[in-house]
Amino acid sequence: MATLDILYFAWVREAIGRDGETVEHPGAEATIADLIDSLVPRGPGYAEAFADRSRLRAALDHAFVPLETPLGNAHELALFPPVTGG
Amino acid sequence: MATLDILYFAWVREAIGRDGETVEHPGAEATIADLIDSLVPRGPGYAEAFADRSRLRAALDHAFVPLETPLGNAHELALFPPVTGG
Amino acid sequence: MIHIRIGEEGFDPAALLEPLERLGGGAVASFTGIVRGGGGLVSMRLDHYPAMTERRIAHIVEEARARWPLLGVTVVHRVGDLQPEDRIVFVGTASIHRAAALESCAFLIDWLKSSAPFWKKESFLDGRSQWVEARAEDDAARDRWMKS
Amino acid sequence: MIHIRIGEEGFDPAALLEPLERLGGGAVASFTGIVRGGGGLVSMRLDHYPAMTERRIAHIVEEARARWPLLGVTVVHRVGDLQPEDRIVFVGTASIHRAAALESCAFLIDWLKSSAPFWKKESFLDGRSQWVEARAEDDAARDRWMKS
Repeated sequence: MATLDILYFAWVREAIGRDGETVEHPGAEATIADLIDSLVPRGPGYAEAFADRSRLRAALDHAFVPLETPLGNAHELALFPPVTGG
Repeated sequence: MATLDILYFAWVREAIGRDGETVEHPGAEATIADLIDSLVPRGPGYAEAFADRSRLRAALDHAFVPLETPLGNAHELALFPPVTGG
Repeated sequence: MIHIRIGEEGFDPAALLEPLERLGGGAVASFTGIVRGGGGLVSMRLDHYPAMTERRIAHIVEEARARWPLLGVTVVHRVGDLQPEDRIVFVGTASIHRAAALESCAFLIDWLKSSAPFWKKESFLDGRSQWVEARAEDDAARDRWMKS
Repeated sequence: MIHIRIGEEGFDPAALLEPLERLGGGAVASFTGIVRGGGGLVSMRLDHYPAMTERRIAHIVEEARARWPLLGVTVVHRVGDLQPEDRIVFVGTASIHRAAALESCAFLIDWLKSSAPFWKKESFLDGRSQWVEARAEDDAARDRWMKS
């Protein structure tokens, strides 16, 4: 069974209360947004973290991508707010 | 009698063989180019330094100006090649 | 010469500039970002995405080297806990052309601000703490490099 | 903070950067120019027009402060005899905005190159020596600041 590692950063991590987790890979055609929908029922922290999708960004196997991107064969998905480095 | 201090820099100084000199002020309406013409007979170094006016630059009382500028009441004229700082 | 370092340790711009100065290019530009105090800020925490950060920065550095004739690039970014006055980021570039050094330095810091996976959380005197919001002007600063 | 120094002594960028970093702006940019070797260059002599140089640089610095919100500007220019690898010029700027620090630094070095009364004479291994010719691209670099 294929799995997908999910990582959370910044306030996404704080709301969910964990750095990340491994889930069953929902298939290549499922989008990141689909996956997020499937995570929401896991608890109030998820619902809070994912409430405003416009403030959410994603990276798939270390490349920034839009939430509408299909997961494909990716192994690692990261969910986080817009970056604020430097 | 009003005087004008003239300063030479870089290869203008080397050709003329001196850092500068003080001359009788030729009057407010004389231009820098007029003054240069009057200096040429002073010796071969002057003729060499002033041979190619397109390579000559001037500052009048510490402000860069074109050679066609009248001397006005200036006290100090500097003649030099285009600058090459930094 | 490419030198990229992400870590919790502080850094010394002088020690970072010296190798760039020795590359024989004649032109060295640098930018140093420092944690600004004020507004009751007492500390800042910098999160990052370790597996992605260095890779992403290496990619940006390659992009800079493709655009400008660079002899050296140094990028240092602190993560972890920082105080006001602490240096947080350093970008240094060396070239034989001053414009290449200066422009690539600006390009790299614009990208770091808008496109590297760092997140800042500020803590204040009154106990409040909050994640810094991304600024549209940082995206605009990055995007101006796409026009040319 | 404005610091302008023209002189024969060498300088240390680290010592020049530190006061700029302490101004609380958060953004410090710098440019260092170094004498390039190669082509058999053994030494360089820098002439300048002392009564005009500092005045002219002070004027350029005021112009930069009028254009950008700067907390500090440092300009150091060596004159006299220099060798390859010697630092010749340093421009450092501090601001609360990184773009202001970087752009004003580029502006100042462009002006120094094209509009400050310095002249370089290069001496070569074979005994030859010659005054450096002005470059049209330096004037172009200066002039691009007039458009905005």
